[in-house]
Amino acid sequence: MVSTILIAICVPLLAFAIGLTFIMFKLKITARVQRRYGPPIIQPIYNLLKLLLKEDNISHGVIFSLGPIIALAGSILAVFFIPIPGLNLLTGSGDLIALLYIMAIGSLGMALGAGNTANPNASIGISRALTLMFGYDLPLVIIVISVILQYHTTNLADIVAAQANGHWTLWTLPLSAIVGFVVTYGALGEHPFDIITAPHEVATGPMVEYGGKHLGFLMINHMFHIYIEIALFVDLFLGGASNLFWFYIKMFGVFFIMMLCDEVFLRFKIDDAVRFFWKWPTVVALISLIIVLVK
Amino acid sequence: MVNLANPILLIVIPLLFVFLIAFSSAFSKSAAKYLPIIAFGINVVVAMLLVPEVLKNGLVLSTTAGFKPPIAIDMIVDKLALFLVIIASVLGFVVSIYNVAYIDEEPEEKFYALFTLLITGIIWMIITGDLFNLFVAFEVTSIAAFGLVGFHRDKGSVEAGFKYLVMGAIGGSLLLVGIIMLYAATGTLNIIDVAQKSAELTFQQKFLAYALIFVGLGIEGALFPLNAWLPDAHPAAPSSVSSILSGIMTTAAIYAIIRITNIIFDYNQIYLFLMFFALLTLIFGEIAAYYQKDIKRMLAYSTIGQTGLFFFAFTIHSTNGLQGAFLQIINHSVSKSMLFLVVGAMIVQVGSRNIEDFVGLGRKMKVSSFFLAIGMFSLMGMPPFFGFWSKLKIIFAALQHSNALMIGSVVIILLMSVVEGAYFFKLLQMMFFGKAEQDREIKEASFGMLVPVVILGFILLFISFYPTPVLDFAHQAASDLMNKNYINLALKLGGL
Amino acid sequence: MEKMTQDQVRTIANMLRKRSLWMIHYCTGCGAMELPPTMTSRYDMSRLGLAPFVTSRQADILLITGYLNVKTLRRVITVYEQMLDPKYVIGFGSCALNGGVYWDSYAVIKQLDRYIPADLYIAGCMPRPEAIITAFQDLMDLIDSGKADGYKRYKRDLAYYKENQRKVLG
Amino acid sequence: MNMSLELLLATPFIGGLLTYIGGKVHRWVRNLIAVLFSLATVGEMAMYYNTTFKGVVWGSLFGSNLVLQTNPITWLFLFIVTAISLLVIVFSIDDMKKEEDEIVLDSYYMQLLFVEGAMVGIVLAGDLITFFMFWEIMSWTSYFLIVHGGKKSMAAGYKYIIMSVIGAYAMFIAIAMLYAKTHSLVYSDVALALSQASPSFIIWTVVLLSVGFFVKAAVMPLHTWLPDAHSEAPSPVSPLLSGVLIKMGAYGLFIVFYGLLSVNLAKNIMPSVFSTPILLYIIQWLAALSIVLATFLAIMQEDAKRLLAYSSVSQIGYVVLGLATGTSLGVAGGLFHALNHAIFKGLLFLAVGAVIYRTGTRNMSELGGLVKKMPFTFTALLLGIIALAGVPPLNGFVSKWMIYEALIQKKEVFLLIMAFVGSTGAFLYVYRLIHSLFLGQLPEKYENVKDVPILMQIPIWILALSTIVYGIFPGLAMDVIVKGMKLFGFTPIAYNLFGFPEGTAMGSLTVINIAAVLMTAFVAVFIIFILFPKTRQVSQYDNYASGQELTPDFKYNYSFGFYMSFGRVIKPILSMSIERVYNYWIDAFKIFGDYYMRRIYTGNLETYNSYIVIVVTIAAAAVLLGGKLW
Repeated sequence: MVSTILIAICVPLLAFAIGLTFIMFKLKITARVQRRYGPPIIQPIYNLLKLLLKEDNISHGVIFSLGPIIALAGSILAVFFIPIPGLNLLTGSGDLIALLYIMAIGSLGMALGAGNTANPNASIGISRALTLMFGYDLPLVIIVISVILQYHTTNLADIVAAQANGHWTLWTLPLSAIVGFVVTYGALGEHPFDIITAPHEVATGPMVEYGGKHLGFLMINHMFHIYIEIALFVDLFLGGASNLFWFYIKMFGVFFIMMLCDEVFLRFKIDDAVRFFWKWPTVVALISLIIVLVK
Repeated sequence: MVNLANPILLIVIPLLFVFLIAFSSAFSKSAAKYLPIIAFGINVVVAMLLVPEVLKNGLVLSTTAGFKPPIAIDMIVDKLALFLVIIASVLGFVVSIYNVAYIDEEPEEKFYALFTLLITGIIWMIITGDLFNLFVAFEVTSIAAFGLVGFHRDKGSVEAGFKYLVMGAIGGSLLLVGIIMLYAATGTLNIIDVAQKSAELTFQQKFLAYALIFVGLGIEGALFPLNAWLPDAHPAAPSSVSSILSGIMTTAAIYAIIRITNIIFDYNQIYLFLMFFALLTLIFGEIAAYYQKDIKRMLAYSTIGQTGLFFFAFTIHSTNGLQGAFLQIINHSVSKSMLFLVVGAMIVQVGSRNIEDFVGLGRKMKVSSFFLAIGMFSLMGMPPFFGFWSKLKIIFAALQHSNALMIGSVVIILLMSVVEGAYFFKLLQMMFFGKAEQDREIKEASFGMLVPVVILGFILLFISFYPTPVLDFAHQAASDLMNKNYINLALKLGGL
Repeated sequence: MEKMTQDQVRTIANMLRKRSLWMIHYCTGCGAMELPPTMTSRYDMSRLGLAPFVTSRQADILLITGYLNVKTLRRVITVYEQMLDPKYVIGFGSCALNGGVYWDSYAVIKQLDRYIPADLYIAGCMPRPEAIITAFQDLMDLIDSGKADGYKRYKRDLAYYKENQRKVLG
Repeated sequence: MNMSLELLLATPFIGGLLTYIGGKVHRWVRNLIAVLFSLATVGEMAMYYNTTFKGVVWGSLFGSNLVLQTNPITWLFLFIVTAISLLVIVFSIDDMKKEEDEIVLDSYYMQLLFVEGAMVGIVLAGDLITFFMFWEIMSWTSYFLIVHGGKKSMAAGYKYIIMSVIGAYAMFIAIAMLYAKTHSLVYSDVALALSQASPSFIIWTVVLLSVGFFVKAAVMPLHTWLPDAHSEAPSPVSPLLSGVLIKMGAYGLFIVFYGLLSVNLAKNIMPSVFSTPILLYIIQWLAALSIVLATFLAIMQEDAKRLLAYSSVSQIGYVVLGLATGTSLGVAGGLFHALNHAIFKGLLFLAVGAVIYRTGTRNMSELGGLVKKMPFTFTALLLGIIALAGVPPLNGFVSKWMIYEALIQKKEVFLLIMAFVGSTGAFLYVYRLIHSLFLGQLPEKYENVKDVPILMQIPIWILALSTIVYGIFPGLAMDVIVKGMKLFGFTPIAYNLFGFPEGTAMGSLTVINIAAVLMTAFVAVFIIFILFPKTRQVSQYDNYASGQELTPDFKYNYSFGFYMSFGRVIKPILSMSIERVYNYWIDAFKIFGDYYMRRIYTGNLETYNSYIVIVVTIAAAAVLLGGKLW
């Protein structure tokens, strides 16, 4: 019992830590690609703590404050459903399908909070976020279904177990994996999919009125978000991992490639983003799905 | 002791009253108003007295003046005829009450005399057992109707009356020629006799006579395309007369067709031929009704549609089909008469027959509108009203023959029911939920006009919620007709 | 004890704040041209933990890059008031300091800190990126030592600032 | 006990009449009677929890017995009908006060109870005549309810009744065909007859019956009446229509496919696709199309109730999709979703009704920021949209999860994709709803808006709590559903109070764990949050606008055309409209009919007389030719 509680406390912290390191690397990678020196490696920690320690915080209402809290709570909940090597706490209570919807709680919280700011930039940001989500959701469900059909289970832990000994989905369903990568990338909202926050257009969108500790919590949530998306990709396509180290290495590999991509793209218009997702990723995912069905 | 349960009384008493009314102004100004009520009151009683007799024997036959059939003028009342006689008498009684409050135009006693004569003719047409009598009754009815349609003596009524007169006269002549041809072939006019004798004739020999009789009666019975007088005549007549014309007169003509077809020309091909007419009547009646702006015209076209419907049910040519037809006849007679009465009362208040002017009437004339709605629901065949049972029966009966023709017909019927729903609901929602642009001084209909409506409404509600006796009775009548018990029993009782 | 803890917290907080300065640059004049070189590879101000941000709620530094006229002052004040404590203002270039070349214009605000408390000015027309970087470093030192207290002054002398603002804005 | 089934059926009807009479005495007498009788119906319904009665004959017509019956499945639908009706009546008391004409209100409550009674009749029916009879009664009584809403609602109601009648008549043909075959329309007799009938006969009857149900359940392409009718109806009526009335279509489908026609029989007579009989498979596709297309349409709406109406089309798609799977899990999911949809859609319509009650508009771009003024309604609506979007731990999630799992088990992947996409699309429109109503800028004119009166709050909150209860304890509903489905020959699925263990589906689900962890995480985060420096409230006009000072007369809100850019993406889909096709045919019919009617009934006596001549000629020709033809 005690160990369960300890694990329950540790898992979110672990996810947070992984997300945090990713953000750290992100700033550095971005800087190096742009031939800059870049901020100190622990700059995100400074940023976060500074925000949390702001002396003044404003709120536009209860929902405004609850938004980041719900978002973070939802993200923490999602973390429990993703198998981490050695720690499968709640994978028996909800499967992959449940996870897809649990992941939405975080977005919902953020959307509610942003909506309550009474700022059109925030509303436009949320509108774009949801539209983008609708966009990448179509290829996402197709590849998720192809993976489920491949392993005849919706239990994530079982899916990970089935990929043991190097039988990664990446090798068996390469097309799905490619689409999965694109979708995960879209879900992270990096270039060219950073339409949601697009500072030059909608002034960071949903975050427009957030500052101080609220923004800090949203940053934490973002770290969790990165962790969730990439961990899910690793579990689905790269066979999870047998220990935390390899898990981290795999995640980092995925993240590193994504950050490299981030630097070379411009920004989509929102409808072009949706059109993009509904075109090539969907077609490729469908081909992959048909391959699984026939096989 | 005079046996009151004598069919002849059904005609004789009202005829007496016709003369009485015609001369009533000699002794009392207002007597003409009330005499028809008494006449049809007596008729209802007589008809009711006939019920046990008919149920017992299946048929009541009476001859006149001591002659023996086939020469005698005989009256035959079987279950089906009784059925219609009751409807006609009750409608006559109720509409007479309505007339008291409704008719305020001179010359009153002529109106009442013609009105009484109209219903007498209808009853005569129903109970006669003799082809020539049928013609006479037909003419009596027509003449009374011509006069009544033109009663308002404005341009529209006179034109409508004239059209009706011409077409009715052609119909009467065709009927007469048909009857003469039958007489020439068989040498007798008594229906029973003709039925027996004509059994030996070939189809071709009979068919032309039948075609002429059919066309003659069909003109009165509102079959397409012979019904063109109807949409003019029914709206032009005073509403109480429209109520009778729509409610029972077309039905009586259809009854005559049914009777003659059943006992003389009972060929399967004929039914196909008739079904064609029935469906055409239904389609054109309902579709035309959809376009009407004049409420009485709409109801008149709806009558054509309903006629097509129950005529179709008859052409299914099965006990179930006939049962459905009879149920639909009751439904149509009661509902449509009631609708015309209500609409008449409303026209008095609104002062216009245009549907647009009926906006918001549901809030002003609550009782009338309520019964109007019930009548319309029943005509549309919405449960739990009586029309639902009859429509259910007709469709069930039609689909007993699961051939493509029947299924196609059923589809047509139901499509036309949708059209019917379309125009009735259009009117209903305008009345109940529309809001008039300016506030009008509209009061509830007068008590004298409401009473008949309420009586008919309650009859409709009663048979809606307790349909079993009517269903049974219709079933018996239908099976009698189907098994030709009419002939057999008449032969037995009449000692022919 | 409690005071000591608070002091310690403040010290730590100041240490963190100076390492993470997010700025909103109010691009009213030509000074904005000097910021892109400062941000990009050549000078890379993110080395110091500085980053450009978009909205007033997120930013710590308000950078007035150039002359302010009456019309824009109103906006600057709104932005400044919307920023969350602690917040710092840097007057950028001569115009913010004393009106610069517009010293005799009827429409230009001559002295920024009559209206909002400036923590630091960067002199020059235009200041070079090196000067800007130096200014940020100076600001960091001020923050570390707790002397960058413009926001406190604004609260304390609100009447004074408001009076001056009213005079100009009407 | 047998008698009381008829009593249950009669209670709402008697209540309706008494309500009308009571209205003549005083309006509170009327309200009291309406509430009491609907309460009594709920009470009587509760007595039948998990009981089965087969066949209480209450009459007979044309040689077929009229039967009332009940079993757990009907109980489920009875529960939906009676409970939602009760809540709607309670909600109406305050909401309909604005109607000044008391007689309109009298008839309103009467019709409300009549609709309830008709739906109870449909559910209790043990034979097709009873079923059809109450079906028609339901159609026209609900028509009157819809038309209560004003001028626009008349057109909507007209469309509704015409389409309902068409659908009902399609059913009617099928019922008549069955009657011709069996002469008894009791379900068991019909089932027996169908098991011996020819495949083409079965397919025809089933298709025709389904058309009737599809119209009422608003499955595309027969849905066109719903968005108009549900949005134009008075606020308290919409939940009844959307939550309950369209479920009758789903119930009908269930009865036809699993009561009259068993899945095995269906499989024997028609080819199977993905081990589903082809007919069911087509229905599944229609349902899936409903889900996706209606979702797209809902996203683009500007009218709050219209949005919810399109959402109903989409959600009923899930119900039908689940019911048509033919597997225990899928059908159970479909039935459960019927219950859940009744709860959350009822909740949403009532909450939106509450907003309309206070603000008088349902145009979303005119509203906003009401969360400060109507916090309770907001919270309830929030629960409703979470449930609708299918987010755990509320009830919509569980049933959708079951449907998804059932589809995965059958490998019907394309349907599954559409179901998923529709669910994601639901996020878009539900957020649109809550954002435009409650979030964003509060217009100045709603400064003085208060939360709705307590009598309107109670129904909303009962439903809101139900979303939680049925979400966390799906076993409560499963008790009924599984037991009922056993009667229809389904293998019972394994479940427990909190979800589904391993083996039922391809994964497992324990909702209470999700809920518990979510709550714990929420509390933990909340505590951490309040440890940091305090926040202060600022006004909505103290807002980032690039330095611009905001004033109350300035509309600083993004609300109109919320998903305009998404609209550009789906423009090719939106430009298609089945309604245009219908309208084309209706117009064609009108023009054609008018043209020919004017040429037939010309009003010219000569023409008329020539008709007589023509008929006589035809008849004579028939005589001459007759010998050869016949």
